[in-house]
Formats: sequence, C-alpha cells, structure tokens
Amino acid sequence: MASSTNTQNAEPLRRDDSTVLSRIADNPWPAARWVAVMGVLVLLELGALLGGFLNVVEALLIAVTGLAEVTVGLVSSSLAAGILGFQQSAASTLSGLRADTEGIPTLLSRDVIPNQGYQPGGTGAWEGPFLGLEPAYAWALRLVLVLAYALVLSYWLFRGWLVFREHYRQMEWSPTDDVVDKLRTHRWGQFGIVILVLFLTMGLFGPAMGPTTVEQNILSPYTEDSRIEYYNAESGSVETVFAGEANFNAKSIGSQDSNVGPMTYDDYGRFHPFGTLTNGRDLFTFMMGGARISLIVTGIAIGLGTLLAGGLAMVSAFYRGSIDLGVLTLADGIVSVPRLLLLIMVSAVFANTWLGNILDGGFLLAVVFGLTIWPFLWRAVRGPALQVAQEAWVDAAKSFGQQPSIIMRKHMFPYIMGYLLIYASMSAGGIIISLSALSFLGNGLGISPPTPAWGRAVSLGQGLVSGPSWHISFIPGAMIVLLVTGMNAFGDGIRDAIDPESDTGEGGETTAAGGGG
Amino acid sequence: MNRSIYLLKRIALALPVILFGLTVTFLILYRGPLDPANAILGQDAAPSDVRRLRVALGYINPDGSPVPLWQQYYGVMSDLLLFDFGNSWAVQRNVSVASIIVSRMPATLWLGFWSVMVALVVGIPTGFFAGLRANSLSDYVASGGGIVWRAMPNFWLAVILAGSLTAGGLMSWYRHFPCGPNENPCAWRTDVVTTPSEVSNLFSTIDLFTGVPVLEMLFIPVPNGFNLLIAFKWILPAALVLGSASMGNEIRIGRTAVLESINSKYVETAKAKGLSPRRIIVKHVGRNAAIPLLPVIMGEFYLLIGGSVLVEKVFSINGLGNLFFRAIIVPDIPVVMALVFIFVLINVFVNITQDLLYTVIDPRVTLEDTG
Amino acid sequence: MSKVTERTQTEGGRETLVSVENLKKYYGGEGMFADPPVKAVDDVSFEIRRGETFGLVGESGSGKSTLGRTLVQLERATEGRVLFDGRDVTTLSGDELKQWRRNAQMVFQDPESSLNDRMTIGEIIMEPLSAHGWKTKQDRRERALELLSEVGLQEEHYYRYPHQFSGGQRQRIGIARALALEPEFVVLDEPVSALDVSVQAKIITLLEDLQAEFDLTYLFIAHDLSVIRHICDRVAVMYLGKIMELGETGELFESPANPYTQSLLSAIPRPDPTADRQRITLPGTPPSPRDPPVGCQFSTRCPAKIYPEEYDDLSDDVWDAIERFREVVRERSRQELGLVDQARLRLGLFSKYDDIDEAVADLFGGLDAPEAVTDAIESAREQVKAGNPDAAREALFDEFNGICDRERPVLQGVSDSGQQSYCHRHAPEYEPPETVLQRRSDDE
Amino acid sequence: MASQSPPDADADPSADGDMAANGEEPLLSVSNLQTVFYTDKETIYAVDGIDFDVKRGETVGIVGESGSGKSVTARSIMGLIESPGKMLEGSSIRFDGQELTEFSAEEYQAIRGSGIGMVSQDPQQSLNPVYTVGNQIMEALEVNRGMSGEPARQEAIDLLEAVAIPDAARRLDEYPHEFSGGMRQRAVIAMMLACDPEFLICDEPTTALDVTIQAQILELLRDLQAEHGLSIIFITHDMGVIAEIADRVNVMYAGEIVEQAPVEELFADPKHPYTRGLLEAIPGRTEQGEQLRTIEGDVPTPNAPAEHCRFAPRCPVAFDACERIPPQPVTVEDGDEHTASCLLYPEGETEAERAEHHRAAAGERRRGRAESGGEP
Repeated sequence: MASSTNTQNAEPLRRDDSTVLSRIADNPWPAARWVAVMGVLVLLELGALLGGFLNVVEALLIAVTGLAEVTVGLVSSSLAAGILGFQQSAASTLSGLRADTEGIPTLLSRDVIPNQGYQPGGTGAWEGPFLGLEPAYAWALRLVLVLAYALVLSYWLFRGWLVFREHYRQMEWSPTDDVVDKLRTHRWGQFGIVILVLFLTMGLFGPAMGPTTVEQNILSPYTEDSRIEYYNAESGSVETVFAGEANFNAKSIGSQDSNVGPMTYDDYGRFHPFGTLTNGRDLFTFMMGGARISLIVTGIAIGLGTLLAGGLAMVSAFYRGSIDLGVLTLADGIVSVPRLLLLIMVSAVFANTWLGNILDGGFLLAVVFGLTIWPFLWRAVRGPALQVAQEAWVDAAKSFGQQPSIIMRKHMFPYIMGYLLIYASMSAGGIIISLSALSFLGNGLGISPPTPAWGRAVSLGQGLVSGPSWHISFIPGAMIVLLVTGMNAFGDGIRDAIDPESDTGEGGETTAAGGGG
Repeated sequence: MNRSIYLLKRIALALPVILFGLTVTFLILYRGPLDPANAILGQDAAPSDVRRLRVALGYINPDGSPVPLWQQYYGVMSDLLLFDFGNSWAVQRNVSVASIIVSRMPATLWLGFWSVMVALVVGIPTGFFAGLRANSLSDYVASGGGIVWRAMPNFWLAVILAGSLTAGGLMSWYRHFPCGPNENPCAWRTDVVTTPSEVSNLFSTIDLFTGVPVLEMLFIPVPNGFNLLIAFKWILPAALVLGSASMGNEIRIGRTAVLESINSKYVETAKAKGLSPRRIIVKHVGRNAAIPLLPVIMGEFYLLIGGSVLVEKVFSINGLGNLFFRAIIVPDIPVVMALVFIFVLINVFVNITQDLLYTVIDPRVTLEDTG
Repeated sequence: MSKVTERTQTEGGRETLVSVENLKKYYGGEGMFADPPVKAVDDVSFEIRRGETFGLVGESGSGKSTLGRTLVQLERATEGRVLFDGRDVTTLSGDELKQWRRNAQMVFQDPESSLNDRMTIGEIIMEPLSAHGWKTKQDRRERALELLSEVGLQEEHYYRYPHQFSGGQRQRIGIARALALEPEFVVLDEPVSALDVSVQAKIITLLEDLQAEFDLTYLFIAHDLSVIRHICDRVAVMYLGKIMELGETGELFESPANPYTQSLLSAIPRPDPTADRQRITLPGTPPSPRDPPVGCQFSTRCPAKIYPEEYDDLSDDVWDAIERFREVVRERSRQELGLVDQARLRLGLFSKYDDIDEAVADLFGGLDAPEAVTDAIESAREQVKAGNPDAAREALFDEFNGICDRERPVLQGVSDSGQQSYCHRHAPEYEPPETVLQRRSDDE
Repeated sequence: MASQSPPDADADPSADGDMAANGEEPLLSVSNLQTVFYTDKETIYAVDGIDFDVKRGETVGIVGESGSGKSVTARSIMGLIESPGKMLEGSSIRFDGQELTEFSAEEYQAIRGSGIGMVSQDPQQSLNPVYTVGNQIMEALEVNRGMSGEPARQEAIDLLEAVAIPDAARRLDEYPHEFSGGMRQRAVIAMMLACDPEFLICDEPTTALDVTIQAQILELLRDLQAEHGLSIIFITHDMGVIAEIADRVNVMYAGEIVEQAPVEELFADPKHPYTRGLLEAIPGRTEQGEQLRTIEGDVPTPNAPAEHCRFAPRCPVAFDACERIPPQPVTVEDGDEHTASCLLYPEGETEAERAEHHRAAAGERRRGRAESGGEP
C-alpha cells in the first residue's frame, strides 16, 4: 500500500487526534500572550462583567422556568406555583450574588470616575466629579472609556479565534475562514457589528454609562441613597435634595422655561446628555435602562423563534410530504392573526397577572414573540433547507445508514445556520420595533412602568415634537432606527459573506424586518 | 391540475388556518384571566349586576352554573362563521358590531389604499433605478435610504411627522395647503376623533349604518373631486408612514431582483439578438424582476393591519385599528373577535390571491407547486 | 470482450450477486386530484454477477438513476424484489436494513454536491465508519488515511475541506467514502459525467484498479456509451423505464439487436472524422413517462416499427408523417384548457385548435399519401378542431395500430451468450430489425 | 489563406486587399485576442493572445477542457465581456472588413443578431421564462428584419418548422418550460435564424443534451449551414462532436490555441502532446480492456502572461527549455494549414535551434503587443 512510502510524512497524522491542549503545550507562547492580555482586560472590569453575566443567567433562568411554568400550569397549577417559588428564590439568590459583585472593584465604575457634584460658590472647580472636571466631561470620559473597553474586549475575543486559527488549528483553511475574511472587508457588515456591540455594551454596562443610575433617578428617587448635593444659588450654600424632587424641577414639557434639552445642565448641576423627560428624569439613563430590557426580551424571543424555526425547517425538509404540510398549516394559522394584534391582545389580557409581571411584562412578550416569529423564519429557511436536503451528500449519508437526527445536525444544520442568523438578525429588528410599539401604546401593554422602555419615551414626548422638548420623542426613535439598521447591516454582512449570490426575494425578510410596528 | 379544482383545494387548506387563528384568539380571550363584567361595571359594582351581566355575556347560565368552555366556543365560532357578530359590550353598548365595523371601515380602507399606492409608486421605481445603476452613488443613496426608511418604527415616524405638521412644526405649511390659512375645509386636523365628513362622503352611495354585509364595502363608489382632494390630503401623512416599511422592502427587493435578472443568461441572449438596452430592460428585465416583488406587495397587507393600530392612534383616524385598540382595552370581546375574524379572512384571501397571481405572472409556476 | 473472457476463465463460473425481479418504481399518482404517476422504472428484471461491472445506459429520463437508487434502497420500490445474495432487501427495515447497507454503497454524479463542504476530508471518509460504530476512533482514523492513499490522494489531505480540491479529486474522495465499509457492491451513478476527458480517464482507471484489488461488483450508470463500452462487462440499455436490450458489452456493441440500441449507437459522435457510417437519427422526443405508449415504449420513435398489414405499401416518409402527426395529437390531448377556454369551447367560440391545419400542411404537404390515410388524417383533424383531441388520438390509434402500438414485447434471448432484446421483431413472423434498418438506410 | 504564422499575420495590411480580390478574405479574423479578468486576488488571462480565421461557409471548431477559455473567446467576439473582464488593447476582431474592437455600443448592437448570432450551452436559461417562444422569435424578427404582425407570425412558424419542431403553430404560444431540452435548443437556433446572421457562434450547444437529441441538433446545424451559407464557430469539449461537425479545429489550453489543423489531419496526425493526450484519454478509441492513457495534473489557471509553455508541467515530453520559452505557432505540415505551439517543432531542427526559433518569435510578438499598447 502506498502509505508505507509515506509513513514519515504521515506520522503526526497517524497519532491519535491530539487535543487542543496538547497542541498548546507544544507551542505555548501565542496562547499565553493572548491569555495574559485577556486576563488583564477581565480583571479591569471583573465586577461589571460578573454582574452582566449574572444578568444574562438570570434572564435565562427566568425564561426557562417561565416556560416550564406555563407548560406545567396547563396540567397542574400547584406544580406551577412550585416552579414559580423556585424561580423567585433562585432569582433572589442571583440578585444577592449580583449585589456582591458590585463590591468587586471595577476600573470604569462611577465610583472611580464619578460625574456628579457641585461647584462650591456657583463657579470654579467642581467638587465631586473626577479630577474636578465639569460633570459633562467626567461623564463623557467614563462613557468613552467604557465603549472603548467594550470594543477592545470584543476585538480581543475575535483575536483569540485568530490565534487559534493560526497556531492551533489542524486545518490550514476552513470555509469559515472565507466567511470571516469576507466580513473583514465588508464595511457595511462591520458597521452592523459595531452597532450591535455598542448596544450590547449599553445592556451590560448601562449602569456605568449613564450620568446617573436607573435606581437613583427612576426607580426609587425618594430614598436616602438618592439624595444629591447641589449648590443652591439663592441660599449660597451646598444643599441636599432627593433626586425625585430635583426631577420635579427639571421637567421638559415643551415650554421654553420648563425644558432641559440635550447636552445641558439642570438647576441642580446635573448633566443631561439627552435632556430630560416630561417627568424630569434623565433621558440618557432611561435609554440605557431601556436597552437592557429590550435586548433581554429580543434575545429570548429570537432564541426561541430560531430554535423552533430551525428544528421545524429541518424536519419538514427532511421528511417532506404530510409533515411539511402540517407545519405549513400551523405556520399559516399562526401568521393569520397579525402579530401586533396578537401581542396587544395577549398583553392586554394578561396585564397585572403573575405571568404578565415576570421581567416587567417582558417575559410574556418574549414568549409570544418567539411563538409568532418562527413561521417567518421557518418560511425563510425552508427553501435553503429543502435545497440542502436534496444535496447528494445527504443521500450519501442515507445510503450508509446514518441516523436522520445526525444527518440533520451534521449535514443540514451548518447550512441553515447561516440563513437563520441572517433572518434572525433582521427579525430581531422587527421585534425591537414591535416591542417599543407596545410600550408606546401604553395602557398596560408593553413593558410596565416605571421600568424604562424606549417606546414609552416616544409616547411621553408625543405632541412636543415641534417645540423645544423635541428630544424626548426624537432621540429614542433615532436610537431604535440606529439599532435596527445595525441589525439589518449585520444580516446583510453575513449574507454577503456566506452566500454572495443568494437572492433576497423571499417573504421571510419582508415581514420579519418591518414587524408592523 | 384544473384551476377551479386547485382553487377548491386551496380554500379547503385555508379552513384549518382560519379555525386555528380564531381558536387561539378565543382561548386567549375566554380562557385567559379576563373578567369583562368587572371591567365593564367597575370593581365596586353590585354583585347582582355583575351576575346579570355575566349571564347576558354568556359566561354563566341563569342558574349560576358556569357555561362550559366548549359550549362557549361552539357558540362564538358558529356565530362568527355565519357572520353574526352580535352586539358590542362596551365600545358602543348594544350597537351591532357589524354596523360599528362598517362605520369605521372607510377610513381604514382609504388609509390602506393610499399606503399601498405610496409604497408602490415610490418604492418599486426607486428599487429598479438603484438596481440598474448598481454600485453607483445614486444606488447607494437610494438603497441606503431604503434601509433606513425600513428601520424607522411606524409609530415614531408618525409622531415625528404629526409633530412637524402641527403649528410651529417644520412642515406646518401642509396644514394650509392648498387653500390658504383660513379656509377651514382644507385645514388638516390631528385632533379629530371622528372621520371627517369628506371621507365619509367619499363612500356616500352606500348607507353606512344599516348593517350592510361587510363585503359590499369592496364595491367602492366613485367619489367627487374636491372631497377626494381633501380626503387625500387628510390621509397622505398617515399613508406615508404606514407605507414606509413596505416602501423600504420594495426598494431593496426591487434592486436585487433587477440585478439578478440583468445578469441572467436570457438577457445575454437578448443582447445577442441585437436588442437595444432599453428594450431589454423594459421587456426582459422588468417582468422577471416583478416576480420576487409579488410577495412583498402582498406582504403589505399584513403590515398594514398591524400598523394601522399605531398609525390610526397617532393620527387620530377613526378606523378599524383604533377600534381594535379601544375594544381590547375596555375589553369588548365581540368587537375583538369580529375584527380578528375579519383580519384573518383578509389574510387568507390575500394569500390565495398571491398564489393565483403567481401563476399569472410567472408561467413556470404550476398550480401544483403552490399547494 | 477480452476482459470478460479472461475473468471467466480465471474464476470459473460466476454466481449471481444481485437479482432484480419485476422491479417497479412509480412517483406520485396518489391522492384525489393527482396526475397519473411517473413510471420511472417499469417492470425491470436482470441479474448482476459477482465481480462484474454491469453497465446501465440510457438517455435522461430513462430511469437508470432511479433504478440505481432503488437497488441501494435510497428509494423504496413500488413493486418487485431486489435479491442480494438471495435475500430480498426491499423488505428490510430498521437495524437489518442498516446492517445490509454496509454491503451496498453508492458513488454520486456531481462531485460538487456529493461532499458536505463544511466537513474535512477525514470526517467525510470516517462518517460511514462512525455511523456503524466501526472499531475505535483511532482505528477509524487509520482506515481513513489508508483509504486516502488507496484512491490516490495524500495523507496530508486529511485536514482539508472539499473546496480545496478539483472535481476529479473530489470524486476520489467520494469513492473512498463508498469503500470505507468494505462493500461488495457499489452503484456508480454517472461518476465521470461531470469531469473533463483527461480527468475522466484517471477516475475510470482508478475504478478498475480498485475493482481488481477488492473484488468489487459495480453497477455503472452512464449516458456516455464510450465510457460504458470501456469499463463494463455486461450492459443494459434503458428507455422510458424499461430495459431495451441487455448483453455482454462486446457483443451488444458489435451486433446490437434492438432498434433503439442501434439508433443510440449510431448517434454517438466518433472522434474520427473519416469514419463514414449510416446514422439513424431518431425523430421526435421521448413521450412523457406519465403517459407512456400502450405498446412498446419505443414505438413512437422506432425506425423499425411494425405497421399494420393493410398499409404494407406505404412509404417510410408517409409513415414518418403519420407518426409525427400522432405525436402532435397526443401532445394536444395532454394540453389542459383554462376555465375561459373551456367556456368558449362550449359556446363554440373556441379557435385555439384551428392551427392544427398548419401542422397537417407542414407534415403532409409534399407527400403523396393514399386516400385511406388522408381520410383518416382528415377526420382526426376535424375532431381536433372540434375540441376533441382525445377522440382524434383514439381514432388514429385504431386506424394505424400495429402490434408495436398494441402490445408490449418481452425481453427475449437473441443469442447463445445471453443477449436479450425487447422487440416484437425478434418473433419469427417478422423481419428482424437489422434488415429493416439496413433497408431504410439503403433507401436514403 | 487562413494559415499564417500569427505574429506577423496582420503585419502587411496590403495583403488583406489582395485576398479580398481573391474573394478569400476570411469572414472573421481574430488576432492577438487577449481577454483578462480582474479579481480581488489576481488577474486571469482567460484568453491570452489567440489568432484564428473563419472563412465564409465553413465551420471552425474550438475544443478544450473547462477553463481553457473557449467560452470567453465566444463572448469576446460577441462584445459581451463586462467588468471585471476586459479586452486588452491590441486585440483585433475583424468581421466582414470591420474592426469590431473599435465599435461603439450602438454599432455592436447593430452587428449582433443580424451579423453574428450566438447559441449558448444552456437552452433552459437562454430563453426568457416569462414570454412565449413565439414572442421571443417575433421580437428578433421585428428588431432585425422589421417584420411584425401576421407576416412575422407566419415567418416564426416557418422558422420553427425549419428547425423541425412539430406542430409549430401551437408551439409558438407555449412557454420555454413547456419545451423539452432538445426542442428548447431548436427554438434558440430558430430565434437566432430569425436575426438572419451570416455568422453563428455555437457555444457548447449540445452539451446538455442526450446523444440522440445531439445527433438531431448536429444534423440540423449542418442542414442550416448548407441552406443559409452560414459560417459557424462551434465550441465544445467533446472530440467526437468536433470530428463530426468541424472543417478546421483550434485546440485551446489555458487561454492559448495550442494546435490548429483541418479536422482530418488533427485526428489522423495530432502534433501537440496535449492534443495527443486528449485523444488518447477518450474511452472507446482504445481496445476494450486496455488501460486508458491519462494526462497527469490539472489545468492551470493562467494568472500571468505566458513566460513558458503552460502545458509543460503535465507534458510527458517536456524538456528544460519548455520552462523558459513560451512556444509560438509553427507550421508542422505541408500546406501550412496545420500549426502547433510547441517547442518540439519545427521538426528536423535541433533542440537549441527550435528553442531559438520560438524565443525569437515570442520576442517579436511581444514587441508587436508593446507597440499597440497591449502589454499591461
């Protein structure tokens, strides 16, 4: 056999699959360098990262137990109550843990770079903010640092993959490389990625990015913790006041003498990058809080929808016939009730029930979104799924007796995944829009107050658009446009990277992206 | 397969779809934690009143025993399928739901018609234009505009547009156009709660309040000129907003469809025949590019129904979307059920139309494929 | 011929490995509104002997690929049996089927699509082994590397992806995967059709070498007769779901008995510009497999068709015109009318069939046909114009039917070495096809 | 005349005039055609300086494996090369006395159809799926012959009948997908005939078809050629088809023509090692049971101007000089209609002499390109 002539060359191949660890042991330096920098980056923000991580864990926990509750609840309400109890205790444990993580020092926290304070005597150096800078500059400095940190961290994670590819991967080339390389020259897709990273940063590091916190400014502005110091020009002394009281005097309600616009200070020396709301709360902080809940709801919904769509697409493409027809009818049935109407209905019906209170109403919405978005995703990926199911390699796998589940996972899923990603990112835009539309409608729909929600801000500023308080409606909407555009750009980038010649004709994208909001 | 047999089969397949949609709605409304009696009468109503109302609403029997769910289901569904919508509980108490819906329908139809038109007239030409000049500056402007346009939430666009149209806004001139500042009939209003009479008059050949069957509404009569202008002016901003997402989609899909067609082998063959570029684009590219646009255009109806709730609310248009919102908040279950039923019917109808249209514009699509 | 005889001598008699009995594979046709089924494979029987290369040749739509796929149980047979070593495999299911699959593997036509391009070559070749839980992971790895060199690839190709290979190399990988489980029987479904000539030759050589080394039995499917002639020991020629002729390659190519085989062979372009030979160009196109002829499948195009005695004196040209006209009418009877057309037909406003005149003029224009023929054509034309192409089709059938139109022939032996042909002309009462074809070509 | 040693083929313009007087001027004369494609990574010389002629009424075959540049040649002649492809300066395509490379878009549009028609490989995709076959044929009639209405319809029916489609009148109103593959290709041919061209480029017109249908189409093309006096370029990868249809053959390899010869001569006495290999690789020519000869290695992508023989890495008889000198066409047979681009020729010279011959010819050719600005 020819191999005998080739043994020397083949020796490393003949050995058992060497694990990544053993390959790292063979050539430790590139990995060590990467790990060292990563370690520093993580240590810098350990508290915030842990906090963010716990947030995600909590959202997942609530999502999973919530789903279990609903399912079990159909059979036995007492069991559901048990799950609810577990959910609450677990959530409170997690909250406790999160409180602990706040104790872990973080470099880019508001403690290290504070921005609130006052000018003793009304002019001159500031007391309180970092290095005596003006609050605006102190805040801007922290914001820029946080954003820069997030971008560097994301890049470094990507860099980790590059190190792996260059030094530790057995394959010199893989199809993924082409995708990544194409994305690296795809400016529009990169714009999408940057936007996504920015908004994820807002979700994770939101508390450090706002000029004040959601807790102090919005949720409990009348507790002792929420007292702020300011220089009272009338009395000429530094006084303290509840944030809530200060808010009361910092309303933006459309008249010239009662308006705190973007990039201005209010009477209490507080800087408002986006101005204030009609109730005097800080719009920027409100937006950061809204980002978190929006992203959590969207994440759960898209996760659920993608899971259902991907699984059903593979099953219906593999078996076809009546299974396909069954899924089609189910999908048509779900789609037949316009999604926004269904959401309004469910939201209204379940307002103020225990189910409607999980995640401030967000959980229920996420589930309904997930259960109603999959038909669109399914329709969009059914074409590619049918196509891949007809490839000869699927026949080949069948011909040697491979199990259907493995055929779907190994031979079909990798192809569908790209398309799922494309349509998921585009549908996510639709979800964000619909979610804020519900909050905009109010009346118990959408995310319940006082938890910040973007749509509610637009609603608050309705009617003030043509006056000095234009920012209340305008800025949140512009943020949504930016995020949705970013998601679409991301989807476009992935599409161009995986399949430059694919057409965009099919219906999935159309309805998914518009969302009806 | 024969077209009529196909149609029958397609309708047969639509039945489970309709039933599914209605059943889900029924379960949410009747099995969910909704208590219409309390909601209608308030928390501190006398128990006897509540009880009487519940009997009237069909939740409990006169003897106090609850009506079984399946019985409620049967009652509700059979009434719906016979187009018997019953009377309103709360929105306009004891008025027939059919007449309420009929009275609100003109505004929504008018809005829907123009939002489809706006999207078609602006979106498709822009998309074709961008596709024909792919990768030029004008392409980037057009398709970039389409992308952003599509990303704008309807409600936000509506708020901003309504804001800039009010006194002191950037586009306040629109209020006075075309009659000048003082002529009342031309003034554009955001504050109206009722449909302007001009819009009602558009449809004046049909008596709107006698409970004519809904489908009769589709025979839209010929309007008179000035009313038409006023009504158009009144609806244009809302239609622009409602058509926005579809317009963005059409730009985008139109562009890729043109690009795909222009790079095809048959266009090359057409060149080899010695055809002029103009002829190739108009004849050979145009019709092929229309095929992928069909689902987008049909998809507009879907976006329309959901979007009408928001847009009608912001622009205070007294149409079906607004009615649905009020009905679900109150809650007025017969109105909600009836509206959902109508929307589902429209949806199914649009889907079947789309399948049939496919066979018309694309001769390759056979009737078997689409089943 | 040499190859066959050599082997037969060295190995003695050949036993049967695969035996196909009355196999049918129909698609569709179920349900209330469905069209009639596509008869992709329609009652086919043959045997494949151990160690031989059995060729299956035919034009597209002849059902050869479907037959191959049915043999390895990628498609379920509608009817009939496939005996593998005497065991009927069409009834197997579950674990039994999976176990049996190790014996029969397949190589696919399109090297672009037969390999999952998100998997490395190593993973691709190892997959059949893993699916059958073959030994340990380490052993599977060894085996994959072995197979790589077996098919002429390098071991360092193990960690590469299909994208990094040319069409020929990909086909080698497909062959390695098919051989992984050490099958006895391999179906090669047009393995070289998508390749350039110079690459094609290499793959054919490789297949020959592997067969010798591992005692493989091949079913080689192709539309390229020269490839078949080169590699196969015995060959079956398919047309419209039916085997037209079957025999040892050399004999079949040297002295084809069936009119279809003869036409097919004469249609191959030979890379020899000086060759001067009689070509039989078949008229028309194959009929739809949903609506095959009642009689012999080839009867609509056959140059040696048996015509009814009463028309014995008709010239070939007139017969050609009649057959083409029947094809036109058949096509029209399959055409469906829309709702509007049906309504117009009822009201007598329908004119869509009037252009049949044009067809008649075109076909019979310069011909001198006897009255009996023109009368029959004339009445058929009237019936078509009246909106009744079905009736016209029936009438033409009744008027011009010979045995080829009415009855299916049987596959019968035509030589001592087992050559079989599917043609009525082999019956003693008719002239043999060769004579007829020879006469026709002499006439031209 | 047709035969020439290409480097100096168009050196003497007065020669053209003489030939015209003899009535022997080729209908199409391609010289030094270079078509390159610019991709992100590299520049591909898909067609790299080829020369050939087509006389009136003859069929010239171009044969080669995939990637040899035969289709790009066809598209270059049709003026269908679009970005990222480009025909380099110095390429010349003379058709009926006109220099096509200097044509404007409008002029090209006028010559397409009525001057040069094209039938391409995939009949499924070359017909517009949303219009009836009749519509597309009548369109060609309208644009190229100014016919419309009933006369155009009658002419379209006649054309379909001419390409042996039965029941033409009904077929006219059918859509391309209702046609079978062979009939579709006939319809495309009918459509091209509707343009009434003098010259037809057939780019693998039978590759997607079955042999019996292929035989029908080849027969049809031969009949049409006789009837209309068409000149045809027939492109294929199938040596058998070439043997049947072509009068003269160009063998292409990696963007270059490696051998040109009348068809009988090419098959009887192939000169270039590549042509030989190609013929020997065809199954069925050799005795059954005998091993097929194979050509080792793969077709290279021509991503740089030729500085050597592109076939050398696979050539069984290559020698050192093959790696350094780009071979130039040499007459290898009496009557100078048979040329081969190979350092083995001219026969009878020593290796060094042959190398020098080719080096000099290559230098001359390069200078010629530089003068016309063709060298990038």
